[in-house]
Amino acid sequence: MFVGAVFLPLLGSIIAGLFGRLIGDRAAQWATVICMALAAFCGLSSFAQVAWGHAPATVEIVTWLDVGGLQFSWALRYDTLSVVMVGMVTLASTMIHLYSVGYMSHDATIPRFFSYLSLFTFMMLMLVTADNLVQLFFGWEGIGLASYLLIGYWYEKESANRAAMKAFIVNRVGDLFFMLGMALTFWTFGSVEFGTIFQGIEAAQQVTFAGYPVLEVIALLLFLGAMGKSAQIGLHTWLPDAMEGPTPVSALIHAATLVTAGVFLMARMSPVIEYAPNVLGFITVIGATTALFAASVGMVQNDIKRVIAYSTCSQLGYMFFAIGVGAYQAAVFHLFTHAFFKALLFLSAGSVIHAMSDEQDIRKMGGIWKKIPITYAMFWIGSLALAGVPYFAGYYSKDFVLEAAFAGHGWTAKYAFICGILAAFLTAFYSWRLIIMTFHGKPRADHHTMEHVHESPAVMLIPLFVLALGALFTGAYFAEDFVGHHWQAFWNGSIVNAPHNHIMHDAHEVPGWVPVAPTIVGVLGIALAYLCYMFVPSIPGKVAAAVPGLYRFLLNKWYFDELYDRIFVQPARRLAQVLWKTGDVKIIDGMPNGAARLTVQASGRMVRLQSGRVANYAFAMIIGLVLFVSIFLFGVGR
Amino acid sequence: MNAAGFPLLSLLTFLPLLGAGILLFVRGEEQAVAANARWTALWTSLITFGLSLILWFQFDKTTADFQFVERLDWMPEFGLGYHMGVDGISVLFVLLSTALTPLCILSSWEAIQSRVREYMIAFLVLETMMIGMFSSLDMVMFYIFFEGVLIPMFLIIGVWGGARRVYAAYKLFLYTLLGSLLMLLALLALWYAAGTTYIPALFELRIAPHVQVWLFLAFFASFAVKVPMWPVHTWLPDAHVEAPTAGSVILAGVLLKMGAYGFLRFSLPLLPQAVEWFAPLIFALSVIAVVYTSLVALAQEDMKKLIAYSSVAHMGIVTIGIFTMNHQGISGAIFQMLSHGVVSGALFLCVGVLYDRVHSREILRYGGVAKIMPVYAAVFMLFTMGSVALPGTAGFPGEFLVIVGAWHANPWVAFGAALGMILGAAYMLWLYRRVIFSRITRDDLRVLLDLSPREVVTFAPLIVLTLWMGLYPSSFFSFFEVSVAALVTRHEAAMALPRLAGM
Amino acid sequence: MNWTLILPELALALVGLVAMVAGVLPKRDTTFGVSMGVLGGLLLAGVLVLAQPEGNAFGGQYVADAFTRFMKLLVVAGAALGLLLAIDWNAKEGLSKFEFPLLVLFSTIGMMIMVSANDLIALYMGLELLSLSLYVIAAFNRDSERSSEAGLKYFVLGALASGLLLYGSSLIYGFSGTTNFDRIADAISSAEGAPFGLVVGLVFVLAALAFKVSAVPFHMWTPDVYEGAPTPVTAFFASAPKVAAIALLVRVAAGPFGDLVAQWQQVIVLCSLGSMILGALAAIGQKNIKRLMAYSSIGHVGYALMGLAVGSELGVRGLLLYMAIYLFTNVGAFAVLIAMRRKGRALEGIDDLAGLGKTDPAMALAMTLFMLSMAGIPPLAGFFGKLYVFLAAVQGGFWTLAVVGVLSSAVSAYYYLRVIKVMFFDSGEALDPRPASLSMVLAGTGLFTTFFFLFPAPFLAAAQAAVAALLG
Amino acid sequence: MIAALAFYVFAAILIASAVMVVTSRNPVHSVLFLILAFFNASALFLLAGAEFLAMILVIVYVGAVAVLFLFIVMMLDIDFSRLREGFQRYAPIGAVIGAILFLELLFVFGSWQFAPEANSLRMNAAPETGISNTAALGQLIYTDYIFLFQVAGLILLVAMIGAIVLTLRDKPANSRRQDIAVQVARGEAVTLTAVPPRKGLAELGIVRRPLPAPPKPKAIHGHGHDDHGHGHDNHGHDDKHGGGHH
Amino acid sequence: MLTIGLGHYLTVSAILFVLGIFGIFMNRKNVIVILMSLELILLSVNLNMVAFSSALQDLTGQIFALFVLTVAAAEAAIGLAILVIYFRNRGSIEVEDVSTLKG
Repeated sequence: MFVGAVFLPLLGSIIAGLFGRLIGDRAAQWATVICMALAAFCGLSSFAQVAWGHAPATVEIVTWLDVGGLQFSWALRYDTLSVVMVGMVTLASTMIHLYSVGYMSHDATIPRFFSYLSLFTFMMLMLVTADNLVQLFFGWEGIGLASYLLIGYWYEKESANRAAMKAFIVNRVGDLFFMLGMALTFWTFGSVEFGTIFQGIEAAQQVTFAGYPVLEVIALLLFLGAMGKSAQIGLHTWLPDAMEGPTPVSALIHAATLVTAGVFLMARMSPVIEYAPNVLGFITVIGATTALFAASVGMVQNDIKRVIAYSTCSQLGYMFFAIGVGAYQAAVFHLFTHAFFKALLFLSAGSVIHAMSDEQDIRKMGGIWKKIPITYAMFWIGSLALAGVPYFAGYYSKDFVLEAAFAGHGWTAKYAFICGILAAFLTAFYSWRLIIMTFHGKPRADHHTMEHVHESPAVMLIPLFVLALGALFTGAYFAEDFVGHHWQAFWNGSIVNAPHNHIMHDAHEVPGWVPVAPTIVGVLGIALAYLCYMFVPSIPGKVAAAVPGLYRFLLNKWYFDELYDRIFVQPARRLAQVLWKTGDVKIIDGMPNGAARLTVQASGRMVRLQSGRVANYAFAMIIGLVLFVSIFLFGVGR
Repeated sequence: MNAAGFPLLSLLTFLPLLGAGILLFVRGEEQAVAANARWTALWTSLITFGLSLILWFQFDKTTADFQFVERLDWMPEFGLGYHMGVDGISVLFVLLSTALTPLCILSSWEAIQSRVREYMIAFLVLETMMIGMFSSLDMVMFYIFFEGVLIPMFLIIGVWGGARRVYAAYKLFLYTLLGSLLMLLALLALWYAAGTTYIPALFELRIAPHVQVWLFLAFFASFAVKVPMWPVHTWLPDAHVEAPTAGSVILAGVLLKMGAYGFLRFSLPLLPQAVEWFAPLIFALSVIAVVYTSLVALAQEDMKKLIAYSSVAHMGIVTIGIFTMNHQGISGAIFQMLSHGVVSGALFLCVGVLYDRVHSREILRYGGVAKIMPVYAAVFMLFTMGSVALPGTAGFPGEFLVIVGAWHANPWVAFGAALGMILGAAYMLWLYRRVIFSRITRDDLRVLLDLSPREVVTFAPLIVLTLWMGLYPSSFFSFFEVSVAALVTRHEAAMALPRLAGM
Repeated sequence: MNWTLILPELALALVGLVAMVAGVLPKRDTTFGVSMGVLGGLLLAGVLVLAQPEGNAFGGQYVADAFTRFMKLLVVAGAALGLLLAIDWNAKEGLSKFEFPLLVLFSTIGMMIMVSANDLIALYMGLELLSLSLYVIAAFNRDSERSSEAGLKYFVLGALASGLLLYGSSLIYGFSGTTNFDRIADAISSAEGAPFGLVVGLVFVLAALAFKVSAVPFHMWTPDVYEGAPTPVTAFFASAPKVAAIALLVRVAAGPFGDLVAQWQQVIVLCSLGSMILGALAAIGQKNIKRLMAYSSIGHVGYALMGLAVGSELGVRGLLLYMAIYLFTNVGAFAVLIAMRRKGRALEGIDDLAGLGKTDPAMALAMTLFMLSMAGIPPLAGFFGKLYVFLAAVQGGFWTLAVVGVLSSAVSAYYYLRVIKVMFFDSGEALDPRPASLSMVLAGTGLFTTFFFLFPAPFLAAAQAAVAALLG
Repeated sequence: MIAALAFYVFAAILIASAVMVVTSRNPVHSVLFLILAFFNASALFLLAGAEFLAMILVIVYVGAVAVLFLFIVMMLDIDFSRLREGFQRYAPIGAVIGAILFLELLFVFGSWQFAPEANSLRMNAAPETGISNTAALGQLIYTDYIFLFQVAGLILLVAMIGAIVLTLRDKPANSRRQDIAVQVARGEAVTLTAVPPRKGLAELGIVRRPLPAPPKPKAIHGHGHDDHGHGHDNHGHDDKHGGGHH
Repeated sequence: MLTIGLGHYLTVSAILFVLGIFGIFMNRKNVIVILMSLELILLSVNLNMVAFSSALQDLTGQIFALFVLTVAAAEAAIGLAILVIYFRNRGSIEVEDVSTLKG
């Protein structure tokens, strides 16, 4: 069962990938779907067994590496944290597989797509069930690869290729620190296996590295790694671009799973980062800033998927500042609920796009809600959950995150709380801006497109229903377990709070206005959106005209891409040219070539002495003779 | 005598030479000669490979001693002998050589149409030299094989190479020759000091630190060129670009390893103080190599040149690993050498596949190959990922261990080495994107055929190896685990001595 | 005892006289017969040298020991191979005269006397017997301007060198009152320090011998003479006489003047350095392959002299091995040069080798081996030659020599490679079929060059014995 | 006293004539001065007691070698007018080098010392009395030095072979042989004709190629001098020197 | 002063030697002069030999000189023979013309 949950997707991937052409599109896609479904079954049952049955387990497969004390295995670690992820991932993935059957039905290379999708799921499962950092890194890079393949799935599109490369390379920046973090972890704990690491925390608290507590450094490095994967501010630039992939990919990877890997890593390493207070502060600031930043950018974007992508980015910010204040459980809880409602949103968006003949610009939509009512309803459910409207899944998690932030210590927590509230407002605003611009108002698409608007087939709608259920009820259902009073029993030690960390308790003790605040700002945001886009549609234009600088700043995503282009990409390119044309060709090659030329010149000069004249030759001999005689007589060289 | 019961290593070494000797006497029609030459060479190399598998199965992994040892007197009055043997460090390189050669021959099957017989002779001689170098335990023999490699390589590049082949062949030859000759002086000095050329006997030598410095520099001159390290790397891109595909494969797969192997065989055990003394320099050069050549690779327009530069960067990782002087670093370096042999060899084969069809290596000339050659695209992707050290492929364990080891030596070095990860991803993916992805823009690309069965056979072992080494690297690490441990222990003991004396 | 000891020379002289009479009497062309006779004589001499007892003759003017045996065998082999190379070539060039083998034979006698000389007068006589023969055969193609110019240059400079030798000999004689090497050694050991007259005499003698081995700065004649002389003559020049002259140089330096090692060492070191550098550099731009070989031979002399410069037993042994290896490699290379003939016309340009790899792979392979061997690439014989002298240099602490040697051999690899490049990378027309005699020489020397590493022991042992006899 | 005086006289003439050998413009004069130098050297030998050598020098050298030189000089029919004046371009350096060599030799000779045991090391001490120099030499040459004496014979043989092989023209097609029948039968058609100087060489087998153009005279040189030194067609000049052997 | 010793002979011989060398490398005239200069060098050698022979009261020097004379004669013969064939081919024996082989 444990093994099946992880490896069935791989099986599906191999079937579709290697034999796809042999067995045909349909067989390939259904093979993967069936494998996924079985995996989901396994995943859910292991969830039941481990999380509710409190029976964590570790499945050793085989030793991977054993070099001079650095030893780790391929092993599946099933504890509550893992199974939460496993269950969520397998379920979401199954739904998305199913959805893809409909969504990708006109694609030319269906087996390839399903193979990638299953491969991705496998890698993600490897990540979450990893028993050691290296295996986690395997999954980590594996999902990077799968994401690269999926973003660049339509490889004939230049923009898709560029986005795929960008995703991979930006992720690699984070991976670099992850790798270094692993190195330091090994040298600190003598192992990269979680069990050993967690046991060694006590001893490691005294250790310093270059004058800093080693745990802080490890935590920092790992967090820098997580930043890349989870698209935190600074390394977020790949995420919006990644929307070049097919929509199911966005739903699976860039909402439910891949981007949350960073959060998972932090939660997994909670025993370590608990003892890195400074880094926790840093995480809080980064997370909070991301939440606000992404929400602000999301306000003005016009691509339906990009808006949701920035929303994802923003929600990831929430998760991170939850971690930053020590409420790992809250982060995971938000991750969990977010997976459902964000996947729902993406898939609904996909449904819209499907309906609109692959149009993604919301300025060219509008007035379609009656034609695709189910999708419209799903979009509402997702948005309500996202905005944190009470009793939807997002409400519970987001609320608790904000409460924890409020309860957290230090200015960073306060900063996070303020950013979180602001972001909650913006979230509600842009969500309804999206809904209104997409579904309401006058149709802005051309006639031809409008005629073709239709509801998606059942195979796409069923997953929407399932996810909608999640978006509706997971919050209420799991709140007690994840962050409520049963949390200690539920997590069963898979997430560790240090003895000095009372956040889980404190978060429940916040003043009464705090839990209500998000709801209030959410409703305000919704109202504002209605005002601006439904009732007085001229406002946005006026506002944009009033503060053109700010508008452009937001529209251009705070100019991050341009900045990176200016300070990294362009200089690197130019440097590359210089190093090659000047460094290698001129200088480095110039040395041997120059030496060769000098040699040839010397040769020419030497040969010119060979004048062909006997008298000169005799003269040379005599000079040599006199020289040697002189050496002896006058002791030259003695 | 040894575990095999017969002089296995000598047999391995000279069997290809025998094959070459047979080829010398092949007579007849040109076509028939060519066919005969191909088959003879293939069978010779396959038999060699088959025999070399004995090493894989019978190698005793629990000892750091040399195994399969053969000893014969050769020039006893000079202390020279014929000594063959492998330890954990070298055994896998022998296998790498024997494994890659048949693949190279296979890959040249159709690509080489002129002077096939001579080509095959050159390749078999090359194989002899490679195997001999890795299995010789006598430093003069080592030198002979080390240097002898140049002869067939010079011809392979010069005769069957591209447009600037003469320049490239010269550069390869003279660059490496100059370096090796300086090493020869160091070998002679060691020979004089030890009175013998038996390498294990040299390990007993205690060399004064200031002498070590000079010896190290002399060795360095040779090995650094061969590795190649920055800034003596420029021969490599030229050689790679001009060499025929199989030549590039061997060059990247085995020849580059000779330098690093030399460091492991001579510099580390013999010159501990100097190694310690020069390690920062090596680190600096290696980090520069990693960053610099990765950047340069980014600017390349020629597929082979790009991969060649990536080789320099990868070998930079190797040298970092070697000079970390800890178990992880050295093991990682060795593994990285092996994996680089497989992966970059495979990448050159990939380039060769396209080159055979289109006769161009210009990156911008291609595009959209995935559409017409999906199998090829998948294979290429695998090796690309191997090259960027994706976990699960051969590239990862080595690089990871080197970074782990380097962190211990100096975190900034680890950081520099890890920077290669980013840049490596950048240039490899760029290459992949330009060649394999995008839209097909040229009509002549539309008619390309996907991999032929022969090519699939060529790639299959490399694919298996790439995954195997990535997923279950232990089966390789176990070979040199003990030897590396012994090496590190010896180094630490040697370093402890003068300190004790100083106290 | 006297006459039995010089049996090889005596037999050779008798063969020569008989051959001369046999050559001049019949009306028809007797060249081939005389050549065969001379070859037979050389073979006989070789056998006799092998069987030669050790000892002194004629009051110590003549000495026979392991050293002379080693060197004489090389000399005889070189002469025989050189003659073998010449027969066909001369016939094709219209130089078929029976005097040629005779002159080779007489020069061989001269060389043998040189090698065995233990007296300044014997040294001089042997040297002159050799030189006079060489002057003549350098100009042997008397209708060629180049050949006669080569002869003239060689003669003028050679005579000057003889003059220097004699002047130096006279000073040595004046100092020590004797011309016998053993007695000179006694005289030197009895003297305090290094008297000026003696040392200057020594320098003069060394200069003359350096001329004969064409060491810098007494090398100037070499390229011109090598280029101008008929190719087989050049082949001969570059092999046997060089070995004999080296033998003489070693004998003089190590024998009578062994006590003055500190003095002559400086000269030899400078000569060696200069020769290596010049040999490496000057050949680079050459287009005529004979000229290239001339510069190459200068370089090789530099390496060989390195062994002498070190002045140790190991060094001299390295030198002897170096010369042995050089001799065979060189003869092999010249065999290729001699085979360079297209449409009946002899060729000398490096570019004329173009395409040989395709048109005559066997010969191209052989030439490749010779070139690489000369460049010192293992596992070919030339590498071992260099190995031994470098080892000696390192052992003696002569780092300058060793490093310069290493660098110059890297540089010289460039032009050796160029020959290979032309053969394999360029394309050209086929050469005329090569005669059987050349194939034989090629096969023999090629096998020697390639497989020397398999059986170095006998050579090492012989060289060791020779050194032991010399330095005893 | 007289011996000393004689030494100085002979040495002075010897050196003077040696200088003339080197510096004379006309090779014929050089040869003649060389002969003079040999005579004087022979006298110096006599003064030193080497009677046999003195005789040999006169008989062999002057009688054979020097005359051979003279013969060749004349036979080669050198265009003396074209012979270049003066010395090589590097004459100043050359002079310095030569001077250094000379001074070094003088220095060596000035501080000449014999080996301490030179006397006991001698192999062929000169007989005290009763035997002439010639006889003493003869006794040595035919006994101890018989080997080298034979080698000397070989050397002369080689010289002979060499000279013959190089210069002997075996039956060239156009050489004139005496054919008595033709001679007897010759008619008026064959008559003696005057051959212009040097044109007859072709019939002797000496092919004269056109000489390379003389280097352009440097501007500093006087005009007349150039004409005199390099004039190509100055027949009168030619005849004066070159006509000797017609 | 007026007694003639070894030094006088050696000095004369040194002068002759240097003159001979000058004759070889300074002259621009013709090759025959070079050959004559060689004769001068040999003469100086012989003078040396004889002087040492007489100073040492040893006949070896004279024997050496005798051989030198013999060989010199042979050498002159060969030299002149080469000169003749050179002249036949080239039509000149000017020193500076003997330079087609160079480089």
